[in-house]
Amino acid sequence: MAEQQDEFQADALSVSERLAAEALIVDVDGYEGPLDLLLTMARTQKVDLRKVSVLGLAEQYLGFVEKARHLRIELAADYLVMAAWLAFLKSRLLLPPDPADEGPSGEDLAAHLAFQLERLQAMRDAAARLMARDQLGRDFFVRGIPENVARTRRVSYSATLMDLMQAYARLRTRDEFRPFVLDRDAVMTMEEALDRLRGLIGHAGDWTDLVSYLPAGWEIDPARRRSATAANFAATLQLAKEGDLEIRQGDTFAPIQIRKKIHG
Amino acid sequence: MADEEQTPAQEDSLFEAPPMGEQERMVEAILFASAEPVSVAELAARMPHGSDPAEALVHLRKRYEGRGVRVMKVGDAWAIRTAPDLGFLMHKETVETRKLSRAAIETLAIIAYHQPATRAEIEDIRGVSVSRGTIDQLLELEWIRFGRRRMTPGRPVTFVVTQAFLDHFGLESARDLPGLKELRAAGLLDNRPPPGAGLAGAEDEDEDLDEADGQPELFEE
Amino acid sequence: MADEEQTPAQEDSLFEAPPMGEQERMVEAILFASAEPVSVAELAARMPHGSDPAEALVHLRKRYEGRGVRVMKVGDAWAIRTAPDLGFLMHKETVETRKLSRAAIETLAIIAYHQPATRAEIEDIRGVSVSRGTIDQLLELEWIRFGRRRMTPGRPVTFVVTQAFLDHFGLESARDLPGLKELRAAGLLDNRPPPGAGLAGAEDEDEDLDEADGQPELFEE
Repeated sequence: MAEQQDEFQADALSVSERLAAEALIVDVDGYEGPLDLLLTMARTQKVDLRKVSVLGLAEQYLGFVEKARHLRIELAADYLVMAAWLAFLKSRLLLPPDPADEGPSGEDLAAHLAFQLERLQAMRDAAARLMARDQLGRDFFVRGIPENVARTRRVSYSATLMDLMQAYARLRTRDEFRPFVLDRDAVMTMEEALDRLRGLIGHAGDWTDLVSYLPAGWEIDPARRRSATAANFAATLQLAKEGDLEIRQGDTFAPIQIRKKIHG
Repeated sequence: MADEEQTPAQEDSLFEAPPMGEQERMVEAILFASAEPVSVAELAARMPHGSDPAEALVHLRKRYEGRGVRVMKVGDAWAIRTAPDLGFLMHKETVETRKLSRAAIETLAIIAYHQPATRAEIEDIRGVSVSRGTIDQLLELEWIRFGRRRMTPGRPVTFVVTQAFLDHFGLESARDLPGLKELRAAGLLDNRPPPGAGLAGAEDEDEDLDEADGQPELFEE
Repeated sequence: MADEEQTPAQEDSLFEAPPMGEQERMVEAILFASAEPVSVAELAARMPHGSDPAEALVHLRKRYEGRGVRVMKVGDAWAIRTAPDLGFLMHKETVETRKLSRAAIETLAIIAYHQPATRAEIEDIRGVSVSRGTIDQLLELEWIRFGRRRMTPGRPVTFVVTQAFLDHFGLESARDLPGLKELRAAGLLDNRPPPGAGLAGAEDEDEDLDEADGQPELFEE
């Protein structure tokens, strides 16, 4: 987009319009996104939303983005996405339709944007009319002394859907932190390792690498290998403490070796 | 009470239903005693066998026209509420309600007018994502609840408004939402897919039709 | 809704008191909405200047003679109460509601999301054993019932939720319960990723949930 053309456009705007456009930029945090901003701009055209000029609107919006760039105001990504789309729409509206082109026509896209703006405005109006209605607890009121008089007592347990969902959410989040169901088959307890080692060390008279005591298959999966190694190591410490086993390690990080202690 | 002869026929009761004047008194007493709207079915369950609470309600409603309290229809239930023009007398009773954000109010309106509405549809109309907590707040107020899942890919949940919503805004049904007819006539409640979205839209609309059927209490003609 | 022409509220005596018919309406609305009986002095304080609540009360009391409710003097204050002969209608109102225990609500949630669920599965998810009383309570409430036995060793019984459950929670089917992703979107779940989840995003977790259910009829795509 040529800078010069942009300047020219800015000049073409009246002073008040320019002030309004600048106010829009400074106030951009006050808008709920590009559609909201476009709706505000469309209203400055001071016509029925049905008759809004989408081309004019696209130009106004692109001018706005350009001006924000000049003022070094960072616009959120969705404003820039909308700008890109409007630039595309503008070219579609200005260029003669290419018969080879398959996509929707510029008119269709413009009509949909106009529809979106009109619909958003309609929902805002509807929301305003809804909130302007007489409201319970403000304009009209329920019975102040509901008579729950009778004495036949029956206990009924209540729970709301929120309670139910929150309970489930609580359980599921806890699951994420402690997935015990799935973990179980990747975990070897010290007791299990102790039982296994007690049976195995009798057969090995000589120094043997601790790693070779891992159960078959457990050395492949990292989670299982980690768990089994830790359990086996703890078990060897226990057996050494009981006096059934000797442990040695040649150097830092060297393999840990164990052998059955010869009694007597 | 000259209604004696109008007493509806009983299929299986040994006893005659009470005269309509008495039934009207009963409905009056039950509605006065309850802060919550009471459904016709519950009225019937509590009144003597063979009673016709629906007819009694017609009489009762007429009786309270122009009075300080009035008989109001809320969905398929009924309640007595003070006349809105007397709200100024009630400052003592006014409960300070949490101020709803503009996002929450618009989301509520979109759900009410488009129901059942998915989160994606709300976001499409507002042009921004629905912030965390907005839906939560409306659920907590019990103004919206989960409706049927939409039979589209992802089977998104939908939201619909509740009886408490109708009660709060003094609406007999969601059909009575202000301006609903005009909005519909103007096509502003159509679920119009953006051009170029392909044929997927056609099937969606069929599903919408089914959904609407599933909620006769809200949008039937 | 608002009746413009009825705009009342004249505090200063420059204006005449409202007509007696209006005063009667006001007393009616105040007595209806007040949480406690209201004295004549308080009525006078709340009504427009120059009103005569004592006289309005006489009219109102007469109007309610023989109706389903009546205007009664309680000490030196006034209240609207059910006619004594209709007290029998108030029986249903007596249910005392209590909150479900956390164990019960969690068990119910698991059954609702994972049905049919066995006791062992419930215990697996909750991480603690499920007491017999909890299951009994849910059965008694008719929110769960026995499903088919599982064709696994021991042939354990399963539990499923009932129509009464769906009615109570305002659901059209168990399928309409929101999934993990939707719970999270509604702010009911922490958005923290599980430790060590690495690249597995929220989508994956949802799929895990669906798969874990093993319930094509509930969570099918």
